[in-house]
Amino acid sequence: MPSTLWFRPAGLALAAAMMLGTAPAALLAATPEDTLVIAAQIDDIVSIDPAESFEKSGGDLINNVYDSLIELVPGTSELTGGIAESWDVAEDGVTFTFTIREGITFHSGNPVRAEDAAFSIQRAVKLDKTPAFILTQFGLTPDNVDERVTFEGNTLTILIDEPVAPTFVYNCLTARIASVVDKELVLENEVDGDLGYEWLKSNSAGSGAFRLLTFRPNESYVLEAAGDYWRGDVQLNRVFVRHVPEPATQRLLLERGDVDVARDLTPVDVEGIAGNEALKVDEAPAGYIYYLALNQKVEPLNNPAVIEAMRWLVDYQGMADTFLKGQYIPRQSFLPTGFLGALDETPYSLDIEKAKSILEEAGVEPFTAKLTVRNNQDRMEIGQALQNTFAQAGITLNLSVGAGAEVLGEFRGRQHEITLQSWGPDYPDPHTNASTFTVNPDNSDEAGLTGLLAWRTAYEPGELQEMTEAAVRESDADTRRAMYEEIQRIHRDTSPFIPMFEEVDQISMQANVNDYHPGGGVDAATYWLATK
Amino acid sequence: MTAMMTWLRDPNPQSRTQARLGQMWLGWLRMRRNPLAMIGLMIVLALLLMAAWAPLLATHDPLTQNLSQRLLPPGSAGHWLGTDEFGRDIWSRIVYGSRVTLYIVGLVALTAPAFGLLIGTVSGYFGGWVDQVLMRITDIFLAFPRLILALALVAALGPGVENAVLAIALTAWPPYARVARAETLTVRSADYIAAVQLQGAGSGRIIWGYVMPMCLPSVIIRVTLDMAGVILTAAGLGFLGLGVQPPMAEWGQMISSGRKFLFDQWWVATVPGLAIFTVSLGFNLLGDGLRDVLDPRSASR
Amino acid sequence: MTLLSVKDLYVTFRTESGIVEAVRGVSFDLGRERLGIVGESGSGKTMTGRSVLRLIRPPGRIDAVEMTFDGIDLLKISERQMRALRGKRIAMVMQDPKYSLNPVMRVGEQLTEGLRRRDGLRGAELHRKAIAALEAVQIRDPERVLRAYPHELSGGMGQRVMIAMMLIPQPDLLIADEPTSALDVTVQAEVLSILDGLVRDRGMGLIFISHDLRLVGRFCDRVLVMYKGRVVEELEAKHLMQAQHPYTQGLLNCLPRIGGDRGPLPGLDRAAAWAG
Amino acid sequence: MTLIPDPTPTRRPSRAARRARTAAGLILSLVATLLGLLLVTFFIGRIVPIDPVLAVIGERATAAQYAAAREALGLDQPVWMQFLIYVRDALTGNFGTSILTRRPVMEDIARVFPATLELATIATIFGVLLGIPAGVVAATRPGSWIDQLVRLVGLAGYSMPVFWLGLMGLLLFYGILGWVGGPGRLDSGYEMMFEFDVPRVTGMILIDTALAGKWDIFRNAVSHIVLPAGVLGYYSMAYISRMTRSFMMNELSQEYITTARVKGMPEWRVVWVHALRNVMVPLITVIALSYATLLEGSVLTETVFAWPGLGLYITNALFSADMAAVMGGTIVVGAVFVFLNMLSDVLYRLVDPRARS
Repeated sequence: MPSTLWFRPAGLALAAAMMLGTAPAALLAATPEDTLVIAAQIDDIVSIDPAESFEKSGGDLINNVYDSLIELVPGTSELTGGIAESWDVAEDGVTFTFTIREGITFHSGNPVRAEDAAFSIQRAVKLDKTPAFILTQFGLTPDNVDERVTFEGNTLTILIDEPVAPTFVYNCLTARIASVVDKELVLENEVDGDLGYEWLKSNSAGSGAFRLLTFRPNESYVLEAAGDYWRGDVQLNRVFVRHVPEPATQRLLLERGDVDVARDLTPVDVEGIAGNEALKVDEAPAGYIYYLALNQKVEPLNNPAVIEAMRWLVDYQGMADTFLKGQYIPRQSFLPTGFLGALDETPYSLDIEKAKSILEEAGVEPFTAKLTVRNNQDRMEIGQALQNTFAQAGITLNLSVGAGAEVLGEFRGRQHEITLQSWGPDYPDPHTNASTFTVNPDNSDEAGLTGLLAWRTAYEPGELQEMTEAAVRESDADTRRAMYEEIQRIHRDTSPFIPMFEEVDQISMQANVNDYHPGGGVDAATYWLATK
Repeated sequence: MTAMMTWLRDPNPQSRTQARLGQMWLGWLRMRRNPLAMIGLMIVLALLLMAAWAPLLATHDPLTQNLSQRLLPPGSAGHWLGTDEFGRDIWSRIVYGSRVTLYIVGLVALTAPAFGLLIGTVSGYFGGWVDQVLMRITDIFLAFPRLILALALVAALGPGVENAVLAIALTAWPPYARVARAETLTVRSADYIAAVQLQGAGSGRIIWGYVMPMCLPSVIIRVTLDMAGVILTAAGLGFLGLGVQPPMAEWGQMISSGRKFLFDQWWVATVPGLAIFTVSLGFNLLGDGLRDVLDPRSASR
Repeated sequence: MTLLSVKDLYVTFRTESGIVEAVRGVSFDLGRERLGIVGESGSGKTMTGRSVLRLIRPPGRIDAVEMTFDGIDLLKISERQMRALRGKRIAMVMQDPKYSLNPVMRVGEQLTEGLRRRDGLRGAELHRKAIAALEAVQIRDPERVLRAYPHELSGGMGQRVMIAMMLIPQPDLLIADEPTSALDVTVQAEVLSILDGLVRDRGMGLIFISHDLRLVGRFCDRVLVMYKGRVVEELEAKHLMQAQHPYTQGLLNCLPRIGGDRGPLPGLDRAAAWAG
Repeated sequence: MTLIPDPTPTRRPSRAARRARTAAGLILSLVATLLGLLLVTFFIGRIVPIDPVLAVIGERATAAQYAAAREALGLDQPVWMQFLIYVRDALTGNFGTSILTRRPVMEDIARVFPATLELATIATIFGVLLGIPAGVVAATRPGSWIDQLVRLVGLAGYSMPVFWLGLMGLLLFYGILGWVGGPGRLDSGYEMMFEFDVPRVTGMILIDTALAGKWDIFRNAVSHIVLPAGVLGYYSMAYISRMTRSFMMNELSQEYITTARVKGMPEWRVVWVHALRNVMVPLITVIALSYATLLEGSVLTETVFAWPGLGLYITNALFSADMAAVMGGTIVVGAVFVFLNMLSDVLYRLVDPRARS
C-alpha cells in the first residue's frame, strides 16, 4: 500500500462524486422528439456557400442542404446518382455528359434543371474561391467555363482539357463545390454581379433533404426537413447543431441527455462513457493524415539519413495505444483508408538504436531543430512525445506552438523547420493526396506554389511526379491501384514527409440514435436517414 | 534578547533607526497575532524553499516520459500525486513548476513597477502638459480590458514565458504610475528638492536620486498585494497555451492539458489547480496581513 | 440629590505595545448642576464623558468601583437597558456638527429618528415636535432646516440642530463634549447661551467638557481638572482663580489677556509626579 | 485570469476632479480615451504575426486567390491609411466585417452582448446581495471568527483561477448533482423554442421570455445562468465584501455613529441605516468597477460555460486572427468601462447630497 493514505480523503470525495456522475440523476434534460441535437465544434465554418465552403463542419451543413451532381452512398465511397441520374464520357475522353433527374424541386419550389447545374459549376469557377481548383484542374477557367459547361434540355455537358481517368472526374463531382444551387433564387439576390455571393453567406438555395432555418456563426445552425425528398423519407423534422468547443462539455451534455450526438469527445471521454448503457460510440475513418514535413532548405533536415532516422524515432504504436487511443491509428503512407490504392502496411516502428546507428553511419552530429505544431491539444501532445523520443537519439526538438493560421502561414511561407500538419482529401479519389504530396513542378521560392505540400517543404519529387501524372490518366482501376501503391511506397521511404497517423472519427451518441452517418474521410455527414 | 526587545519597544526612540526598527517590530508582533497572515507567510516560504530545492524534492525528472506509466492515480507506487498523460510524475512537475511561477512573478514584480514608477515620477515631477499627456495614456490603459489586452499582446508577440511576462507587465503598470505620481506630487514641492534644484541638478538626477526613492515604499506595498493577481494571470495565459511552452512544467498549462481528463483522471488537472490556489492564497494572506500592518489607516481598527 | 455617581473609573485599551490607561481612577458626583471637566487633549476628559454612556468600544474597557445614574448601576445593566437610558435620559452633544451629524440623512430625519422609533410618533404631531425643537434652539427657518442636509448648514446652525436633537426627549443629564470649540468665536457665544438657557430651564444635569478653562469657569458650577487620566484638582468655578495645583495655574496662565504683556506665553510645566 | 480589481480604486477620479469636470470635459476625455483604445488595438492588430488572409482562404488557396483575398480585406493599403480608414469607419459605427462570421462586427456584437450583459448583471446582483451583508457583518465584529471567515472566503476568491472554479462547479452541480442547467444559455430543446417562439426584444433571455410569458423557458434559463453567474458572482462578492468591510470600518469610527448610539438607536439601526447609507456612496463606484471587471472576466467563464457572449466572441476572434472583431469587441468593452465610470459619477451625485450642490 502506498504511503500516501492521507491524501485519500480529498481525492476520494471527488472520485466518489465522479462515479455518481454516471448514475442517472434527477434532472435529465431531454431533446425534442423530432429533432436531432448535435454538439460539435463548428467554429471552423468560414462559409456556407458551396462555391466557397471548404472545412469539415461546413461540409456537413452543405451535404444536407444541397444535392450534388453525383452522390456517394452514405457511409461508403460508392458513387450513386445525385442531381444527375446517369452520366457518360465520349470516346474522346474529354466530353462528359450528365442526364439530369426529372421532377426534383428546390426548396423555393423551382424545378431543378440542367441549367441550374451548369450555372452552379460556372459560378464556382468564376468566383474562384479556395476549393475552385477541384473544377479548374480540368482546364475550366472563368473565361472559358461558359463554353465548356453547357446544357441542352435535361443534359449537362462538361468539356475538359485532356483525358483523365473518368472516375477521377466523377469523384471530383461528388465534392460539395459541385452542389447544385437554385439559379433563379440566387440571381434574384445578386448584388453588383456577385453571383449571389453575399446572400449565400447566410442563406441557402438548395434541393437537399433539409432547408437552412437559422445559421449563427460560432453558435449553432438549425435545419428543417424540406418536405418530399427525392432520395427517400426524411426521418427527423429538425437538426440542431450546437457549437460546443470543449470536449468535456460535449460529454456532459451527452451524458445528461441534452444532446443526441457529440462529435468531438477525446479518447479519455470515450473511454469514460464506455460503461454507460444509454450511450454508444460509432467509428469512421476521418480521412485526415497526420504527418511531419521537413523543410529541405534547412540543414541537416535535407540529409536522407536524418529523415530515415527520424522515421524510426516516432513511437507510432505507443502514441496510438495511449493518449491517441481510438482516434488515431498508425499510417505510414499518404492515402487514407478506403481510397483506391490505400496501403495498410506500417514498416516503421520506434527503434532508437537503429536510428542512432543510421545517424552515426552518416556522421550526423547531435543537432537541434524547431518543431512547429498548432495549438491544439492532440497535436501538442504528439509534439511532446516526439520531443521525448527524438531526444534519445540526440535530436533536440524545440516546440513552437501557434494558432492554426500562424502555423499554416509559416508552412506556406517555407519558414518552418519541421512542422506537424494534417491533410484531408478533397474528393474521394487518390489523386487528391497524390497531387499535393508528390507534385512540385518548380521548387523555387518565387514559384509560390503554396497549394502544393511538396513545394511548401521544398521537396523535389523527381520521377514520382511523372508517376502521379500517369496514374491520374490511367483508366484501368487495377493498374491504377498498383500505380498508387508504388508511388506511396517510394514516397514513404524517400520523401521528407513522415506520415504517422490517420485520424478516426469517434462519434458518441444516445443508444437510440440510428443511421447517423458521419461521412468519414470521403463524404460529409448525412442527417436525413437518422432516426431516434 | 529582552534588552533588545525593550529597546525595540521603547516608546521614546532615541534615533530614526530605532524608531523605524521599533515600528517594524510592532508590525511583526501585530502580524504574528494574525494567524491567517502567518499561514500565508509559511506558504510563501514553502514555495521559495520548494523552488530552491527542486532537484532534491522532486522524485523524478519532470520531463521524462513513460507512456506505460501514464495517468496513474495519486498514491501509486513511486508517484504519490500520480502521473500525467505522458507518465510524467505530477509531484516532480509541480515542484519544478514552482520555479517557473517564481520566475514570472519575480520578473513582473521588477518590470511593471519600474515602468510605472518612471511614468508616475516624470508625470508628477514635471506637471503641466507632460503630466496631462502621460496621465491620459495611463487612463487609456486603465480603461482597457486588461485581460483582453494581455491576451492580444501575447498573441501578437508569440507565446513564451518572456512574452507572457512582458504582456502582464504592460497591462499592470498604470496603477503603479498613479501611486508614484501621487507620491511625487507630495514630494515635489519639498524644500530639499528645491535645495537640490538650486545646486543645479538636472531633472533626471533629481527624479532618479531624490524623487524615486521616496515613492518606492508605497509602490513596493502595492507590488506585494498584486502578486497573487500576477500568478493568476500567468496561469491563465498558460491555460490558454500562451505562456511557458512544453515540455517545461507550468501549473496553468498543466491544468489545461489535464482538462480533458477531468472526469476520469481528475488529479491531472486538480493538483496543479490546487497548487495555484494555495500559492496565490498564500500571497494574498501575506499581502493582506502586510497591508494591515503597513497601512495605518486600516490598522488595528 | 445625586444624579450620577462615579467612583474609581478606569478606561483601558489593549494595544500592541501593551495596555494604555486613558482614565485612571476618576471619581465624582453630580447633581442637577453643571460640572465642567477641563484638560488638554489626551487628558482623558472625553473618555470619562463617554464611559458614562458606555460608549467605549472594544478593545477599550471600562472598570469602576461604582457608576450609578439615578440609582441605576450603569455597569450591571444590559446593553438593551443601557440603550433605553441613552438619548432618553442621558444625552451628549459632540464637538463638530460637521462630523457628528450623518452627512447623507436630511436633518429632519435625524432629528425625529428617536421620536419615530421610540415614541412611535408620525405625521403632523411629529412635524410639530420637530419644529418646536428647532425653534427652541432659536432656528428661524425650521421648515427649511428640516429639509436640509447637514453640509448645507453652517457650523453654528449644525450645532443648534445637534442640541435640539439631543434635548428632544428631555434628558436628565446632558454631556457636552467641547460643544463650541469647532465654531467661530462669534457663534460660540450664541450657541453657549442657547445651551445655557435650555439646561437652566429644564433643570437638567450637565457635564461640560472643554479645554478652555475660562469658558468652563464662566459656565459651570464646579470644575474638574484632569491630567493624564487623573483628576488633579476639583474646585468651585467661582474659586477658579485661586487654583492650587500648578497644572491648573499653568492652564490659566496660558490664556492671553487683553492689555497683558506681549511676551511669549509661558509653556506648561509638566511634573511627572502629578500624573503618578 | 485575474479578476482582482485594484484594491485601491485608482480608476476613480478624485472628488475634486469630479467636481471640476464639466460635461464638455467628460466628452473630451471620452473621445480621447476611445481614440487611444482604437490606436492601441489597431497597433496590436498589426503586429500579430497571424495572417488574417489565411484565416479566410484556408490551406488550399493558390497565390492568386491569396492576393485577391488580401485586397478584399484592404490589407494592401499602407498601414497609416488602414488606420485612418479604420477610424473613419469606426466613427460611423462601422468596425468592419468579421472574418470569422462574415458579418459586420457591430451586428455580431449587438447579438452577443446581451448574453454577457445578462450574465454580468446577475453575477453583480449575487455579489451585491452577498458581499455587502458579509462585509458589514465582518466590519461590526473585527477580529471575530466571522470576520476571519469573510476575509478567508474573500481571499480564496482572489486566489482561485476562474476557469478552474467554473470547471469544478460545472462538474459538481451539473455533472454530478444535476441541480443546475448545463453549458449554454438553455437546454437544446428550449433553445429552439426560444429561437422560434420568443420575439427578441432585449436579447436577454430572462427578460424576453418574461415579456413573452414563456415561463418554462424562463425557468430553464434561470437554471442555466445560476452557475456561471454564481462563479462570477463569487469574485464580485469577494471584492465587494472586502471593500464594504473597509468602508464600513471607516464609517463606524465616525462621530455621527456615536451620535446615533447616543440617541439610543439599536445597533442594527446604527450599522444598517446610519453607516450603510454612507458606505453606499463609495460602494457605488466599487460596484460599477466590479461590474466592469465582470464584463472582462467573462472571457474565461464564457469559454468554460459555452456562453455565447462578448467574451467568447473576442476570444474566438483572437485565436483566429479576426482582428476586426477583436478591435470592435475591445473598443466596446472599453467604451462600457468609460460609460460605467460616468454612470457611477452620476449615481454618486444622486446618493451623496454633498456632491449634488
